[in-house]
Amino acid sequence: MSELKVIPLRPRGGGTGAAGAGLAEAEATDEINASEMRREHEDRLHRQEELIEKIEPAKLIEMLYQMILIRRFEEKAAEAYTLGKIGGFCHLYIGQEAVAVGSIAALRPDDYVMTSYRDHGHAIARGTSPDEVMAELFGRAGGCSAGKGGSMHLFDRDTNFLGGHAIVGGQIPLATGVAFASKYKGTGQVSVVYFGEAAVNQGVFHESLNMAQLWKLPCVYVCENNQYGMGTSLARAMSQQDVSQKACAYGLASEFVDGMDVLAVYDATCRAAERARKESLPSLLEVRTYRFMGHSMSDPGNYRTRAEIEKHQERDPVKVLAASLKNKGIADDAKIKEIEDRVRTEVERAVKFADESPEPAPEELFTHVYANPINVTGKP
Amino acid sequence: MSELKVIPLRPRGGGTGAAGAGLAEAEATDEINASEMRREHEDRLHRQEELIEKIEPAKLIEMLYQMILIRRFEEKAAEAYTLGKIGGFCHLYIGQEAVAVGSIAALRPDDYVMTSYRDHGHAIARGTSPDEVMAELFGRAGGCSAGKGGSMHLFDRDTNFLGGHAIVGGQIPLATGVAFASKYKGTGQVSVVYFGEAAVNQGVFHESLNMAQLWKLPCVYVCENNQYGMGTSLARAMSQQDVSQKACAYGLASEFVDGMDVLAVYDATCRAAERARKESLPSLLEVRTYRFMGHSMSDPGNYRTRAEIEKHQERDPVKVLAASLKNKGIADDAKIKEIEDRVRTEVERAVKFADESPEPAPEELFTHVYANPINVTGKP
Amino acid sequence: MAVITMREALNQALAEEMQRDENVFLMGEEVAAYQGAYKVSKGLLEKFGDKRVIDSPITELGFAGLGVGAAMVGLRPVIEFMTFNFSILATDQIINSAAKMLYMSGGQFNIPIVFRGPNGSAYQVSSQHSQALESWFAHFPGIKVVMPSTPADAKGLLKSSIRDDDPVIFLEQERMYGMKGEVPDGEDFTVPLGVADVKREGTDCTIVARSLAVPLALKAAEELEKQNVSVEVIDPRTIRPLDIETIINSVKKTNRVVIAEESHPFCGVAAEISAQIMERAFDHLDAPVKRLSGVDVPMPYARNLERLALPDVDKIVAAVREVSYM
Amino acid sequence: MAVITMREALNQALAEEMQRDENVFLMGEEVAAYQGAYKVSKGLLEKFGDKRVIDSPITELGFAGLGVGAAMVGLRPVIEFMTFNFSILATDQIINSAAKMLYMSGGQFNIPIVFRGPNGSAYQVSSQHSQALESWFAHFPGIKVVMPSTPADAKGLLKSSIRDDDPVIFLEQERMYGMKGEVPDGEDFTVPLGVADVKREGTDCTIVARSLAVPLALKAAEELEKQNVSVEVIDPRTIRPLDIETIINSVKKTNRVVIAEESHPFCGVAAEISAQIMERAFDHLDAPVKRLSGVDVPMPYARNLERLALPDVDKIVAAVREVSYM
Ligand SMILES: Cc1ncc(C[n+]2csc(CCOP(=O)(O)OP(=O)(O)O)c2C)c(N)n1
Ligand SMILES: Cc1ncc(C[n+]2csc(CCOP(=O)(O)OP(=O)(O)O)c2C)c(N)n1
Ligand SMILES: [Mg+2]
Ligand SMILES: [Mg+2]
Repeated sequence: MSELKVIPLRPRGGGTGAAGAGLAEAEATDEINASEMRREHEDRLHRQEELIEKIEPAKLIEMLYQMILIRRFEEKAAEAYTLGKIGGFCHLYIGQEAVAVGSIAALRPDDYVMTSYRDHGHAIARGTSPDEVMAELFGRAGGCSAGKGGSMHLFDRDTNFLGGHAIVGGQIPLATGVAFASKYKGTGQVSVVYFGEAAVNQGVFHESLNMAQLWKLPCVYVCENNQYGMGTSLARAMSQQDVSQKACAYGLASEFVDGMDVLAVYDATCRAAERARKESLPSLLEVRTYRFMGHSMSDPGNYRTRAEIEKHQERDPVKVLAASLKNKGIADDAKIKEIEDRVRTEVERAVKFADESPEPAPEELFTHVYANPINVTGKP
Repeated sequence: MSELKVIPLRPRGGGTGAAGAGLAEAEATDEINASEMRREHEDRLHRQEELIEKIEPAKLIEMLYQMILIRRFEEKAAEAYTLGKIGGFCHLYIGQEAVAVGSIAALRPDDYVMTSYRDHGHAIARGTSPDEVMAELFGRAGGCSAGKGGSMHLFDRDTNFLGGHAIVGGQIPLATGVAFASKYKGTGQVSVVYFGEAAVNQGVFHESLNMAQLWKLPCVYVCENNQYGMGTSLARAMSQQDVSQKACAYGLASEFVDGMDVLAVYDATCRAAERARKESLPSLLEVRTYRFMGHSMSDPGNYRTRAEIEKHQERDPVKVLAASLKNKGIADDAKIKEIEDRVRTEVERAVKFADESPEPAPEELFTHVYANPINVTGKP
Repeated sequence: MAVITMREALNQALAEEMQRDENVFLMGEEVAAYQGAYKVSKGLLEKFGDKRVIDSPITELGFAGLGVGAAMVGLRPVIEFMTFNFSILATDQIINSAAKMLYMSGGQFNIPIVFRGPNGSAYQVSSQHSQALESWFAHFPGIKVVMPSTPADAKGLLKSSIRDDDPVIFLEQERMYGMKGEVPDGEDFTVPLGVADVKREGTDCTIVARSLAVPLALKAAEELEKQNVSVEVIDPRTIRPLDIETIINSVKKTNRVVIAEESHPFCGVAAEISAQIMERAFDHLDAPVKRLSGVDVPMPYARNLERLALPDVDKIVAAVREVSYM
Repeated sequence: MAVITMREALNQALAEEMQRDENVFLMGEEVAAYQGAYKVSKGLLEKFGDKRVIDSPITELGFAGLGVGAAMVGLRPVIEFMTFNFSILATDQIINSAAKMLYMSGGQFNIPIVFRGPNGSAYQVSSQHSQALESWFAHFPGIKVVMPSTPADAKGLLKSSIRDDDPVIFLEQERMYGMKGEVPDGEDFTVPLGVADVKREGTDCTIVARSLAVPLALKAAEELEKQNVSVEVIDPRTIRPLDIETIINSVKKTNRVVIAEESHPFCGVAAEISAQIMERAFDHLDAPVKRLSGVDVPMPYARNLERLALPDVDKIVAAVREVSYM
């Protein structure tokens, strides 16, 4: 069955929120309550263990490996950034790994994936080699975008990874168009697009969801609700803070998902992808997550307390899955160490690859402006 | 009490609509059902008669007069258009008069009104002289925008009528800003903005409603749902067609209003304006109406049947109010004839005024580009 | 050769290219059931069905982005803006997605898309509906900008634009939809992008004109012939990339140039052409290049003011006389 | 006179004008609690409270329109775009509402608003984040466009912009926020809009430069002095309206011009200035005006390519030598 259900992480409605009193018909929401959230997260641990039983052990190990790979890769990128090897903006994904890994694990290789500037994790989860991702961050010819895109614009045609987009919300209509094309061609390919909760405030979110439902497009909209857009908390930017409920304005199916539980993400994405593939219908997944680092490498992060971050780190998605797998006897300490060792080698190799990859040749400045360059002498 | 209530004109939910089956949590809506609508409209007639008792007779007569004035003015404008006296686009308001008249009757003189290109009715209801409106349509110096704006850009600073905007949806954030200014200055002025149901699909609608609720701005958003955006019916452009329900995405109060009943519009706007003024809170009113003419003077209107139009004309808002006033003994045939006579004189005077008003002087081409023109010789 | 209107020529181009390649689809406001606000898409819904001719909600940014996304994975969208004034809402997806995708992906994702619709003034539609935006789009590398001035060019250039693998901004003119002209028969007829056309040969002065200004320039040339001034009229047809060579060759012959355009002057296409002529043919100029642009004010509604705001034959004649020191 | 950074100068201008006129407020993403993405609004929330310093959702079109609406009824909004790249989403409200409101209302509603933020490239932020958009906005009548190149100009021009009764696009440059310079004391210090500044006097060649290109031009002038070329550097400071008179006077003296700019060349501000120089000082030119613009490609990420894409001192020196036939 591909029917989606909303499993609220916390009780819906009834709170006070921005909507004010005396407003019977509008949805009212409550603030994110820390202790409540934690208790519920604990309940969720049991749910994760239940899900484990439904999934192949090899797949579970693969997800753990991918999350660790992304984590260590990002830690290394942070180091390289401070050494000046990476320039521009660098938005780390640490803390959110379960979202990319869990959702992409639910896809077919020919499905399409698109995301924002916070894209390292998605590229790696989708199968782009860490070597090429690191080389791109270093601005080298061997990078997955030939050194022209950088951290915010990773692309990989081989894995149907459609980028890395730096205008907040910009990828949402693009992915809607990719879904349109899948339906047009009848290929059964699903388009999955990731965006932050702050991107929901952009008008194009609204425009895209309307078109997707109106035309029944196979698109899965994954809102990675990490609760901050730069330094602005959800509550300071959104009048009604229940992102999954916004689907009601479009008659679109939606689900609220625990983004610290990679298997919950996997499970929900399976449902949404099946719904897209079989019924050609879009869905909105609000995946509640948290970024452990600053918005980008240049963000001192004064808008959050240490305590708040630590509270969320208790449910670090890597730790949560590792613990569940141990509890269930699927991975022991030795296995986890083996993964860590493999990852260390791979990340070191990526840095080496990036370091050794040459800068793009100067002529590359002028290539890839047009696919059909027209030879007029009138180039300005 | 300023609490808003939704009084559905037709039952909500339960239908099939675009959302499809098996979608428990999303709002599903039904198509506009003609016979059902008509029956409900008849029920509404009784409601209008109830409302009559609460409103001063002079005010009721004034509303009837205004609706007739707008109707006859527009008929004359149509005639002038076919004679080539009016150029460009000319979007008539015939059929929708109850919306502007009823809602503006609920406002204070210092409140602000803003609308789209379909603006003749709002300008007149707000008190701009028909002479100046007609002169503007004729592109004359005596027009309310000095002949520079034309049909789509009527403005009148004296009546706080803030235009006439021709980009679909463009006036929505502007009016939100006007409400922001009222709140900032603490003046208690309400900002009322009108837009069509097709404008709801523009991203800026979503952006504006979020800001209005987030910052508690005294803005009344009046969606004039005439069921078509040019040749496209609501159902062909909007996945979830219940406009008032879209407020749920923002936690905003909303109400569905019968736009053929000028008193229902008045009543709902009183509530929304009071809520804005007293509580500094925004509202969304979905006012169901119908335009009897084409989208603009150049629209042959092949997308609707004669029968459909006639069905709606049975509830012509002018006829409906005239009948109620007669039933209630507030206006007799003589009184109505007196109004018609007065209106005829006024409309003829407006045409004469416009005809006699000179074209703008050629120098006017260069005025009003800047409020503080800077004298550089470098003008291109 | 059949004599047809610009509107019919554009319609034929769309129909033929949709027939030729099933990845081509048309989307925009009122393009399907209503047959197009200006009837350019007349009959296409009937011919190709609602899978390929799609009425969109009024959601310019959204459907422009949808088109770019579809183009990333192999479709060839033709996106109609009811008028280009509304494209202003969609510029983010045009400039940030369509124009940059190939470059920022290091050559992996090209965007074969056409954005088309009427640009510039119509008849008394006032300031928000009368904008000529070619310089806006042409400012950005990664995009091609095309502006036909005859039915034949309209057909041939639109076909080439649809077949092109890059994003093309194809700017029509509402006042010209009813203009008639001969159009070569056959589906093989195309006009290449990036090639200017000498619309009239002459020896004394060059007028560079595009879109609406071309018929005005041709009328002015006739008028000037009576005054013994032989005018060459060049229509670049493609604004980006600009075939400056053809213009320069003409300047080398005539030594005098007027550039006529409907758009605002400041940072407009005439400014660019003027600067390039100076850079490449300075020593051939007998007079400074003169620009004749739309007046530098928002477009007024009143008929008399609107007329004053736009270029016309008399103004072009006067400009040519001015650069000829007559 | 205190020596302060461009960032501090802008901050002072905001603080002083907010103090002076309580109708002035600041809105934008991260301007309040975060103190500005680039810290231009540091301390303002504390000083003026959250009524007047407002963090907005990521909703560029919406809050730009909100600002214009507030300006219609008497407030004087300062709207910050975190960078001007994001203003592309808001262009409809800038071009269609702010720029045209006074005109289309027949003089009834002027729009005293400032849109400000960093424009142009930063450090390796790639193509979607490196755009210089001055020609876009300057194309439209009804708008004023300002680009300071020193802390003093930044302060004085921002104060004038806030006091101005028309919409002003105020373009800063991220790479210049840390640049230091002397700024006159006192709240009365302003710099008028529409007046170009001769940043350095010289006799052999004029460099017209704005924003980021000004310090490069000044360095190039120093370099060229060693080569016995006396360079005059003119900074228009206001792009629209453009003080072409000051530029023409310089050209009449030097007879040679280079225009340096960070933006793309095609239909850029240099094209406009070049065309105007031709129109007004053709007979004074000893060489064609040369433009030195950012390269006509989307901005690449890689450090080496980014460097090649931007103007630099060496390129400006070479350009001056070229127009001097050296
Ligand atoms: C249109 C636009 N406005 C502003 C920015 C600057 N910016 C980059 S990321 C960001 C915050 C986005 O937050 P969210 O959508 O929640 O995603 P997250 O960064 O949390 O993953 C902002 C304001 C931008 N890149 N694009
Ligand atoms: C942004 C934009 N897109 C398209 C148009 C062309 N257009 C003008 S009115 C209209 C239909 C609007 O319908 P609706 O909002 O329902 O208002 P109504 O005309 O019914 O009053 C369209 C498509 C426009 N003016 N602006
Ligand atoms: Mg976020
Ligand atoms: Mg409508």
